Formats: sequence, structure tokens, C-alpha cells
Amino acid sequence: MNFEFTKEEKEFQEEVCEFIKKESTPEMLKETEDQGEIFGGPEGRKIIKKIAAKGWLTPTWPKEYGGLDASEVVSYMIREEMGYNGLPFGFVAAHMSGPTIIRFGSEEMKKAWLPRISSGEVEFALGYTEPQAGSDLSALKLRAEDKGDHFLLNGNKLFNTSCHIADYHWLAVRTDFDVPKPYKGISMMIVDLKSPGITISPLITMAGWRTNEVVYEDVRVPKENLVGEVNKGFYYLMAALDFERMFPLGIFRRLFDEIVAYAKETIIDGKPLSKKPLIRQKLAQLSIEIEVTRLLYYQLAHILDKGGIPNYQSSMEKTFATELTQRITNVGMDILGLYGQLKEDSKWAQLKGKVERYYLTSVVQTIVAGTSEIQRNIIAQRGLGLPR
Amino acid sequence: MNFEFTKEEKEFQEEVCEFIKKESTPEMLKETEDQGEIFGGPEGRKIIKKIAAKGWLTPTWPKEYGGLDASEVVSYMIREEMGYNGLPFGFVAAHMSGPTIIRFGSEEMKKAWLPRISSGEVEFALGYTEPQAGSDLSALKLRAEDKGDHFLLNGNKLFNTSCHIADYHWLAVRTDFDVPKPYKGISMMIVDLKSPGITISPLITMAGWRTNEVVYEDVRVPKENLVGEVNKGFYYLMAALDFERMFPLGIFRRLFDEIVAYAKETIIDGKPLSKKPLIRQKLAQLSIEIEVTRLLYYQLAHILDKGGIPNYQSSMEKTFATELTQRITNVGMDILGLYGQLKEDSKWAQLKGKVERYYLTSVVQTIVAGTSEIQRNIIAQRGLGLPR
Amino acid sequence: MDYDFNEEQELLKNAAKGFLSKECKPLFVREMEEDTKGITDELWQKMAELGWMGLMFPEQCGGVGGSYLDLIVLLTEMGYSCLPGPFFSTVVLAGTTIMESENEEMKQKLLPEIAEGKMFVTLALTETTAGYSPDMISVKAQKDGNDFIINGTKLFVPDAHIANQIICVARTKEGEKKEDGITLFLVDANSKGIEVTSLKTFAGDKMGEVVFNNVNVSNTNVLGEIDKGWSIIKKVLQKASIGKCAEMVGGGQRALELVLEQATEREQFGVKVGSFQAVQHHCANILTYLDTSRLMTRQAAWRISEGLPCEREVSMTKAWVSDSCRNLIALSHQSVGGTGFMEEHDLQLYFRRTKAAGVYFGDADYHREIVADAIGL
Amino acid sequence: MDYDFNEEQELLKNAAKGFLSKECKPLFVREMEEDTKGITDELWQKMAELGWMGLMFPEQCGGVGGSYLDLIVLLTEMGYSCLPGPFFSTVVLAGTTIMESENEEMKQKLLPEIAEGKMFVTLALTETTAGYSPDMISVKAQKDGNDFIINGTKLFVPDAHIANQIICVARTKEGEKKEDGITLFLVDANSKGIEVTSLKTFAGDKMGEVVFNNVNVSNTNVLGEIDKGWSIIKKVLQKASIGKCAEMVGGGQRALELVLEQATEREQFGVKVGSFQAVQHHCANILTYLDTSRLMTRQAAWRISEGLPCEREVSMTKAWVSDSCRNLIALSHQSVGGTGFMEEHDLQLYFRRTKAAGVYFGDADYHREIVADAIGL
Repeated sequence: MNFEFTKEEKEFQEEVCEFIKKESTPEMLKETEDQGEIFGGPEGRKIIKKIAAKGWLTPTWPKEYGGLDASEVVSYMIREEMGYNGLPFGFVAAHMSGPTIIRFGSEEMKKAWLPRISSGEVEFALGYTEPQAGSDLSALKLRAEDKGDHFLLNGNKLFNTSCHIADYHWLAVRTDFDVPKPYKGISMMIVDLKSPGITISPLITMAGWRTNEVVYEDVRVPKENLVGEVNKGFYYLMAALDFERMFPLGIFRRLFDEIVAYAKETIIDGKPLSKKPLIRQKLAQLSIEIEVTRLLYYQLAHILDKGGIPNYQSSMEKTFATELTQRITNVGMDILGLYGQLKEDSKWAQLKGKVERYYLTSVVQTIVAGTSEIQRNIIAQRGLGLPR
Repeated sequence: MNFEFTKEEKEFQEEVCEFIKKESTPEMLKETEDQGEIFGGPEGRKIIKKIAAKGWLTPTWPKEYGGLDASEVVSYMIREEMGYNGLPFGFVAAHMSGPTIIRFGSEEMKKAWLPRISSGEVEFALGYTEPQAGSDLSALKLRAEDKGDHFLLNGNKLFNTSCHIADYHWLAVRTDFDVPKPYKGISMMIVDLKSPGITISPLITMAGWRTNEVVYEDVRVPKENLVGEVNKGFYYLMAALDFERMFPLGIFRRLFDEIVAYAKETIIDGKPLSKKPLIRQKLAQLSIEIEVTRLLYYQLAHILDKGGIPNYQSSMEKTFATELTQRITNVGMDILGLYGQLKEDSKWAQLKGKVERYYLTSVVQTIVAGTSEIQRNIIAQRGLGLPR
Repeated sequence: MDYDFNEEQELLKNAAKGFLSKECKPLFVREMEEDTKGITDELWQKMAELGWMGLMFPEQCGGVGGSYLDLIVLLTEMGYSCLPGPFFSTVVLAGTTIMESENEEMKQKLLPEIAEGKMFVTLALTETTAGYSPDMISVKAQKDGNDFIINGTKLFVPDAHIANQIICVARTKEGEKKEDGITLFLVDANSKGIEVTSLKTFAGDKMGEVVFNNVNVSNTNVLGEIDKGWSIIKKVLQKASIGKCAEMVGGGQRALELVLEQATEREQFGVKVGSFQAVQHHCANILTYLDTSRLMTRQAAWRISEGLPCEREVSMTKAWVSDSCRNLIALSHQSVGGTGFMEEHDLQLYFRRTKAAGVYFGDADYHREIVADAIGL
Repeated sequence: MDYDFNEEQELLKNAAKGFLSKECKPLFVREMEEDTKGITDELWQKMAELGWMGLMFPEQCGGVGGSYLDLIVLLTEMGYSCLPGPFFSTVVLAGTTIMESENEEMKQKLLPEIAEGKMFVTLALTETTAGYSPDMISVKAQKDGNDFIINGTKLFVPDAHIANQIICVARTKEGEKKEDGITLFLVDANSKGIEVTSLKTFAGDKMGEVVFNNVNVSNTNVLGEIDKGWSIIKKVLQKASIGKCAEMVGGGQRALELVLEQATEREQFGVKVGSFQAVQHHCANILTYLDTSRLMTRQAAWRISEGLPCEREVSMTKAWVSDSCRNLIALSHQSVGGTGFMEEHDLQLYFRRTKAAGVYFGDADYHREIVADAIGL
């Protein structure tokens, strides 16, 4: 039993942090925040290419594809530190598409895509959700008709977040329209987002970020862009979730540390807020829950490093961590009181308006990538064998 | 709009409290507590007969049946005060069977039973739950076969709480065995608990109270004991719930007041517990929730007095109040700390061990008379029209 | 017991609902958030013509002679429609302060102007300590002959940017008891030495920093008695707290409707979203928060309106409603799913406003502490 | 990182589970709650023969030379089976105190006796103030030549009724710092002036009031250094806190199994109870409480076992597990329904024990306050 990093891992962690801090620019930090921590903007691409050059974007990949053959613990640690230090930390290509290609893609596809992904050269946008297919992805309708040498795509995607700054769409489409079980007619393909016939329209979230509606009208996709076999897409998609569902708390852990600093520095009634019993209890409780999340998070890496596949544990970590983000921002707003409402560019704003901003963004964390309700179903059904 | 009792109601409330306090004996109070606040023991019967003689057991009933033609507000207030002052406050005959007989019973049945009920002479035991029929009462199986001049009963009831001290069983039985919708084959009847063939076996709860398993073997029940029409029992049963589902918080409100007194009197570290910020917050929050319950509770009476029928509001009051009982006892245990575990007859026990005892009993409040889960289904489906 | 509004109140409610559904659509709400003024003259005048500004002012002051409870009816509907603009600051905060000051001259001078929609007034109460207790009043008003000289900074002053008059809560005496020595001054917003800086808030309402730099005020501009202003502010805070509760209840009602629209229309896994037990239980909890918030708000408003003792009930209500409505909105977002996170979905309006309303005039922790006192702890 | 027990620990766990499932059935647990002694000689001797009492004692003191982590493996299974009796007081409390005292003579004298199951020892720590901070130690030991005279009342002393020896935590000096001036005395339970009164507890464990009335103790019976006993007690409290967490985790595991039995067997409305989403979500929350409690407990136990700094982790864990396991049991009761409220259903055993374990050695509020200090608030 061992709950700490090894000496080497600790040293590596320091190296990562130092490198990030050295290479971070205010422009990159602002871009990341403005875009809702997604990757693909020009500033983010600059620093990520440097990080990728060190193998840190895809540390667990084989060296031949640009990885380090490193452990999952190391990989998880890097992502946590990237989030904590204000970098984008979720990469569709490196963390979802890449592993799927490694596992299910043809040799040609591996050669074509993996080096470009691991070097940080290309980014994908997730192409799952549709207006009528949210929690229930099997209901997706975007049609891909087999036209011999290509597929012809028609339909709509909704809330496909990175499409306006990513290069390719990691797209789930319907290739069989008459199967009795709808999930059996789904395929995965890689689509150039600059393809003729694709219209990307912005949707603005309450947090001020952009997400997108994407309309496909007679878009031609070459056959070689099909991932794995036709009609097996739902299986790939679900398998990827098993491997990749996780939520690094990093950015919110950073916010918590800033709230703690604020409570210690802010004097009301002649003593720091941090000496008020109610505030102490609230912050102590959050620090406990952050520790709980750390254990749940690295448990996933531990399971993978042992050669296993996280079962319900990913759902548990995702749910616990994302619900915690809302408790952190709630307590932050409580502690800031009337100051909590002031926006970044307002006189008297505290912590650069960060608490207010994160308070807004935390709302969606328990909804995207599988709602808390779906996750609890999974925990009960997969983790405890209760009936579907 | 008016959220207070009228002057007359306040005077009446005082009269009720004074009478209860004057007539209460230590034996009665102990018996009530030992039995889990159910009615039927010898001491309880003594005082209830006196209360019934004033019309307070069935205040809303017509005078001809032993009532006062009083408002529901008055009736609700009496029950709340009875609970607060340590009396039994739930009466199957007066509050569930009686109103059903008034609404659905024949003239003969009314004449035969209502005066005996309103005078506190007889008490019924609820006969709904069976081993396989808890939340789903429509699954009940106890067979009542039509034998011409009588019914012949065979089967089992479970958790039928008052059977060992009540006089009659207010029994839901199956009279039609082949209906496609099982709830359509249920009838209600009144059965003398001393009938040959009835075996009542004790089941002890974790709170130390007794409830019962009741076995019917070839028990003969006269036809005139059928309530209303045959096979309409489920309808009567559900209608009664609409009218009578409520939870007077009284006994737990009393416990809260005693915990508050304890917190004010107990000096730790040189100051009363009631001056500790965390304890102040917890007790203040409970006092708020008790106030919320008061409003929900009298809302039911208000709706009835306006001539309406509470829809989802009874489920809401029941759920809120019973979940609050658990919060009250939890906070009480927190405040008592190590003392909380000491039982009544132990040296150093505080508040006569009441907190520990109520902590145990509060567990079942969110389960009996419809679990919180069932209540929330009702609130969503009836209150908001969501699909069944 | 009678939990219901009377017939006139029901009429007022329906009229307000009808009017606001036409004049204060969600798009307008969003526009006003971006607008520097935060209200249109047109809407303000229409509201004045409906008698809303003067609803609870006496008839002899140009008002309708309604009760505080009538005002609550209105505020609930304003919360339902997210009405922007200075109604709360001018009518609820300033109007109440002027009424409670029992200064007939001031009432005659100011209330008709407010009632006719010709004047914006606000209350400058909180400071950088951002709290509502009397010990947090440090802005000083120094006597200077028949005048007073005010110095200091007021923060989070609602609608300060458009106020014609500002009621400044200032300290005129240092006493042992912190509630002694506080005086209310009516200050012309154009007075020399006043500087207003607008603050951008996440709820989109308009707040200002108001700096008083040697601002000269005549002693005829004192509202209430010198040094005894806090007793007025206490009453204002009670009415304002319950006013915010009414807004939250109105907003909660709308949030529930938005959830039900989604739950009864959207399908997932072949059935309506609203048929999932998890969604049903979220909805049941939403309804419980809403109903209990409404009942508590009505009771407190009724007690205030009747002049009954109400300190305990007001703080119970503000604590309960602030917490409950925040929970209600969180459950609403969870039930609606991704769509509800979009700017164009109205739920976000209620998310932001409910959070702000929960903090104004004391959050739940603050009011629970008052309740603890009130129940003798 | 390695979250798993090693092979020997897995073996120990399975052996303990097997043994307790035979020797400590629920019926036996109930009998022992009523039994005055609370344990049978037979079971105690069998446990001694398995080496459990001496598991973490050094081999030269008749022990097995295991680690604290090994003990946690055992305590988890004891929690799973609700093991009654004085194992916790004799081994975890007293055994640890003796080990930490680093008094070789005492260790040689007492540990082998404990390991062989021949001696019950307990720790008399808390008093009528019922708290775990050093300022709550008021029982006095007055120097009298080479002896000390102890006077005062200890409360909530576990298994005092059968203890052969009592370690009394007494004040020998009044200092500025409350943790100075505390000394630990090994007192023969049969000493003149000791009076033990059994207390009836709702968890069914045996607690006592121990009154010291001019009890004479030789200075050779001091454990650790005079006036410096609190540093030992601090370590004992850490090990005891996490020991209780292990018991709660074991109990939580059993509670979950009881829920699943019901959920997969019982039908209502024509389907298994466990197919209702509300029940599934209760179960998901139960599993989350259980897994996180287990992880936190393992981490804290590992840190203690390795001699790493652990104050923060211990208090985090005790706070988290106390709250979580109480919630876990409440959800379990709600999921099982009426049957679970019956005395004959085992869930009630866990309900009572979990609540008691949550309070022993500091409840969640108490430990959160320590965490607040530890994170620099």
C-alpha cells in the first residue's frame, strides 16, 4: 500500500509545474479561461506543442506514436497539474480519439493520425450530442450514407463544443437506419471541419463560453476516415468512456486555494474571515472532499496501471468531483458575500471575479459527459449489479 | 390572509392543553412512549375516553355521531397538542376508519360504529401491509371467500402495529382473485380481533416497540362487517389517504424544545452550548424547518375547511415533517455528544434518554404510511402531472 | 387561518402577470442587463400609470393606499418576469424609508414624485464591510452649523447611477450601542462631492459605489430623528428581505415551469424525460422548496403588513427562501440538462438573480444567527 | 501508488472473515449486548490463539510483530461482524498507550498478558465534559512521596466493568499550556478507592463511570514521562480514530450487502425493488460513501503505519467517515423499508454502532475544526 507519489514521480511533478509556469503567458491563461478550458485557440496551441514535444500530452502512449510508455498515474498527474495551473486539460484527440484509434483503428489510421495527435498538431472536436440525443446517445440521427468511395453526411449536431477552434470532428453518425436496436447502427468517423457543407453556428452558454450547433449538408467524407468497422461506433464510444471518463479537479482546486487565501487575508470585525467558526467548517469540509476526490481520481489510474478497466469507479469519480465543483463555488460565493456578484472588470471585484465566473461554469459540470443521474444509474447497475 | 389562530381558537387551544396536563398521569405518559405513541393501552384508554367525552377525539364529525361540527383547523390543532403533550395522537378508528364509514358506509354501519368510535370506546388496528405488499398495497393477498352469510378469511398480515392492543382490525382483503388489475379485487372489512382463527405474534422493532404479524386461518367474518361495496376497498383506502395523510410534528417539536433547553443549560468550556456558533446554526435551522412544517400542516386543514381535498400537499407535509424528525434527532445526538448514547435508566443519562430513543424511532417515520420515495412520486405525478 | 390572497390581490396578481408578460419579455430583460440605464422611460411610465410605484403610499401622498401585502403580490410577479430597473430601490427601499420616517413634509414632497414615476431614489446603506448590522455604518456626517458634512464610501448602492436622490445612512455620533448615533439624510445625487461609480454585477442589476467627499446636507434633509435612524432601517430591512423573498418565489415558479416544459416534451430512451423517477424526485423537491418558500413568504409578509411582531418570522423566511430557492434552481438546471446552460434559455436569468437575492439583506447564515437570538439561544 | 492490501493482509482479512462468520453471528452479538460481561471467555481465548490481541505487539513482547495497517484489516472485519467485547479498549486503546509509552518494563509486563488474552486493560480518558482536548483533563494526581493520589471522575470508560488494569489520564501539574502536566498511570482496577458504575448505552457496548477516591498509585506505574503524557494520548487518539473508521467501513460493507439482498429479492409493483431508479440512486450513494470512506481510512492508516505526518489526514478521515457512514446507514434503512426497522433485521445493529463510532474520539465537527487548523485557517 502506498498513497503518495514515488520520489521520481514527485520530481517529475515539479518538473511539469515549473515548465508550465515558465511557458505560461497571460494571453494563454486568459484564452483558456475565456474558452471554458477547451483546447484549440492559438495561444493554447503554442504551449501545448511544447508540452507535447516532451511527450506529456500522451505520456502513456507507446514511444513509436509519440508517447513515453509512462504509467497512468503520471498521465493523471500531468492533467491535474495542467488544470491547476490554468492550462487546457481536456483534449479530445489525445485523450478520447487517440486511445480509440490505438485500440480499434487500422494500421493506416494509426500512422496517419497518432503522430499528429501526440505532437499537439491537430485537435478534434467531440461530435456526439444531437438535439434529440443527449443522455441517450443511441438516438442519434445524423445520416451517413455509403456512396461507394465516400460517405455522404446530412444532419445536425448540438452542443459540439470545440468545433469552431478544432481541426477535425470526432463524429458519431448513423450508418444503419433500420436496425431494431438503434445503437447497432452507429459508426465513428473523422471529418475535416473545413469540409464543404458544414455550417458551424455559435451557441453561447450562460458562462459566456461558446459551444456550437453544427449542420451537415451533403458533406463528403472519404472512406478511409471511418474508424474501425462500420456500425460498431457505439461500442467504441462506450469503451472509450470506460477508459477515459474522469474529471481532474485541478482548476477548482486552484479556486479553492484562492478562496482560502482570501478568507485568511480579509479582515471583517477585526478578525480574519478564516477565524469564523462557520467559515472554518465550510472550508475544512471542502478540503476533505478535495482529498476524497484525489483518492478517487488516482484510483482510476491505479486500476489502469494494474491492467484493469475502471468499472463504476469512473462514474463515481466524475460525479463526486463535478458535484464538488458546485459546493466549492457555492461556499466561495457565500464567503465573498455581496462582493461575490462583482464581475472581473468591475471596481472592487475580488479574486478577479473568478468565483462568480466559476460559479456559473460549475452548473454544467454535472450535466456534460453524462449527467449525475446517468452516472448513478451506472454505479448501481454496473457497480452493484442492479437490474437495468 | 391570516396565519394565526383566531382568538377563540387560541382559547380553545389553551383549554385543550390545560385539560391534557391536568388529566395526564405518569403511567399514561410512560405507556404511550413505550408503545410507540400508538393508542390502545389501558392508561391511554382512560384519558382518551375523557377527551372523547368532550368531542375532541372527532371534533369535525357531525354532532349526531359524537363530534362538534368543528373546523379541521381545530382538529389538527388538537392532534398537534396531544402529540406535544405526550398523548397518543394517531387513532385508526377515529381518523381513518370513522371518516371512511361516514363517507362510504351504510346507515346501519354508521349507527353501529360511529358512536363507539367517537366516544373512545373502541380502537381499530390498521390491516393493510402484507409480506409482499408494502409500498405496493395492490399486491395484497389475504383471501376473503364469500360463503353466503359470511366471509372466510385466510392469509397473513405483517407490521400491523396495534393489533395486540386494539379491538378490531380495519382490514383490507382480497375478494376477487382473478381480476387483471389486482387493485380492483380488494375489499375493506371490520374484524373482531378476538375472532377464532386469528393469531397475533409480536415483532419487536429496533426502537423496542411492538408490531405484529397476524395470521388468519379460517376466520369467519359476518357480511355486515363489509365496508361499503365489495371490491371497492382499494378506492376507499386511497380516498382515506387523501383526507387523512398528515403527520403532526408535536412529539418531535417537544423534543426540539427540550434539546434547546439542554443547550442553554449545559455549560462547557465556561459557556452554554447554546452560545456556540455551530450549535446556534443547527438549532436555528431546525426551528425554521419546524415553522415550515407548521405551515404545511395547517395548510392541509385550511384546504379541507375550504371544501377542497389536499392533493399532493399531504404527501409534501408527510415527507417534510418525517424527514425533519430525523434531522431533529440527529442534531440532538450531535449536541449531546458522548452523552447521547446513554439509555434512560443509565446514570448520567440526559433528558431521560429521550434523544437516543427518538433517534431510533425517527428511522421508521419516512417509511411507514408511504415511504418518502412513494410520496415524491405522488408529488410529481399528482402535483405536477408528470407521467405515472 | 386563511392562506389565500383576497380577491383584489388576485386581480392585482393577474393584471401584473398579464402586463409583464407583454412588457417585460425575457429578451427585454437581457437588453436591460446590457443597457447603461437598465430601464426604459416607457415601461417606467406605464408602471407608474398602473399605480405600481404608489401602491403602498397613502392616498394623500399620491398613492393607492395599498398594503405591504399588496406590494408582495406585485414583487412576486416582478420576480416571475425578472423585471429590471429601479423599482425595488426606489419604491421598496427608499419609499419604505420615507414612509417609516414619518416626516410628513418629506412624504408630501417625495412620495407623489415617486408615485408618478418622476423620481428615482435609492438607499445608500452598506459599505466596504458589506454587512447589514449597525456597527458596519462608518460613513460620517459631521454637524456644521445647521448643516451636516458627509464623508465616506458607500458600496453596493442599488441603481445609484440613475438616482435623483440618495438616502445616506450615516453615523452622527459614536455611542456604546452601535445602533445609536445613526442618522438618515436625503442627499441630492447632484450635490457637490458625490461621485458614483457603476459596478458590473453577475445578476445584471445595477449597483454603484457612492463616494461622499465633504458633501453638504441641510438638517432639514434628515429623515426621522437625528441619531435614531437605525430603528427605521431595521423596518426597511425587514420589508426589503421579504420583498426579495417574494421575487425569489416568483422566479422559482417560473423555473419550475421551465423544467416542466422540458420534462413533458423532451424524450430520451424512448420515454418522456419527466417519467424518470430521478427527474420526478427532482421535480417533487423543486415543488417542495417552492411551496414552502411561498408559504413562509406569505406569512412573514402578512405579519409585517398587519404590524405584528415579525423579527423571528422575517429572518426564518429570508434564511429558508434564500437556501431553498438556490437549491430549487440547481435542481432545475440538473433536470433541464444541457439546454438550460445556454444563454438563450431563461433558466440562467433566474440562476443569477436568485443567487443575488439570497445575499441581499443578509444571507441564510446571517439570518439564522438572528433566529438563534430570537428563539433565546 | 498502490491502493491494495498486500498478500498477507488479504489472507488475514479472509481468515478473520471466516472466523467471525462462524464465531460471531448476529445472534451472538445480540446476546452479548444483554450479557453483563459482554464477551465469552471462549471467544476471547480463540482470538488470542489466533494472535489477534498481539497482532501489532513486538515479538519480544509475545506479539506477532505486525503493523498498525494489519490491525486495521482486522478491525474492518470486526466492524463487519459487530464483534462485541473489549478488543478495542484492551488492544487498540490500552495496547497502543503501552506501546507508545516506550516503557520497556511495562511492555514486558503487560503486553504478553494482553496477547495471551489473560488481561483486560482500558483507558480512562474522558470526563464529564465529554471531550478529547487536553484542557478537559481535570482528574488530579497529587504527588505524595513516591506515590500519587488520584481523585476525580472518569466517564465513558470503555469496558471498565471487566478491566483488570485501568490507564488513568490525570493532571499532575497546572500549566499555561493545557497539554503540559498530564501523566498516565497504570492503576490496578481492584485498588482501594476505585468505584466502577456501568452505563447502559444504545450501541450495546459497555461503558463505565470510574470514580477515583484517594487512589494510591506508585510512581513506578507511570507510563511515559511525568507531565508529558499528552503526546502519547495524541497518538493513541489518532490510532483509535482510524480504528473506529475501519469498524464503520466494515459495518458499511455489511449494510450495503443487506440492502442488496432486499433490492434483488423483494418485488413491488411487479418488479424487483432494485430496479427503481430511486433505490438505484440510494444504492449508488451508499457505494460512494462506502468506497470513499474505505479509501480515506486506508490512506490514513497507511500514513500512521508508516510513521508519516498524519494529523490532517486522520482528522479528515474521521470527519468524512463519521458523516458518510451515518448517511450510508440512513440510506440503507430507507432502501430496505419496514423490514429494516425490525429488531431481528441486522441493519439496526449497524445503525447503533455506526452512530456511536462517529462520536467516539471526536465527531465530524470536532475533527473539521482540527482540519481547519491543519490547512492554515
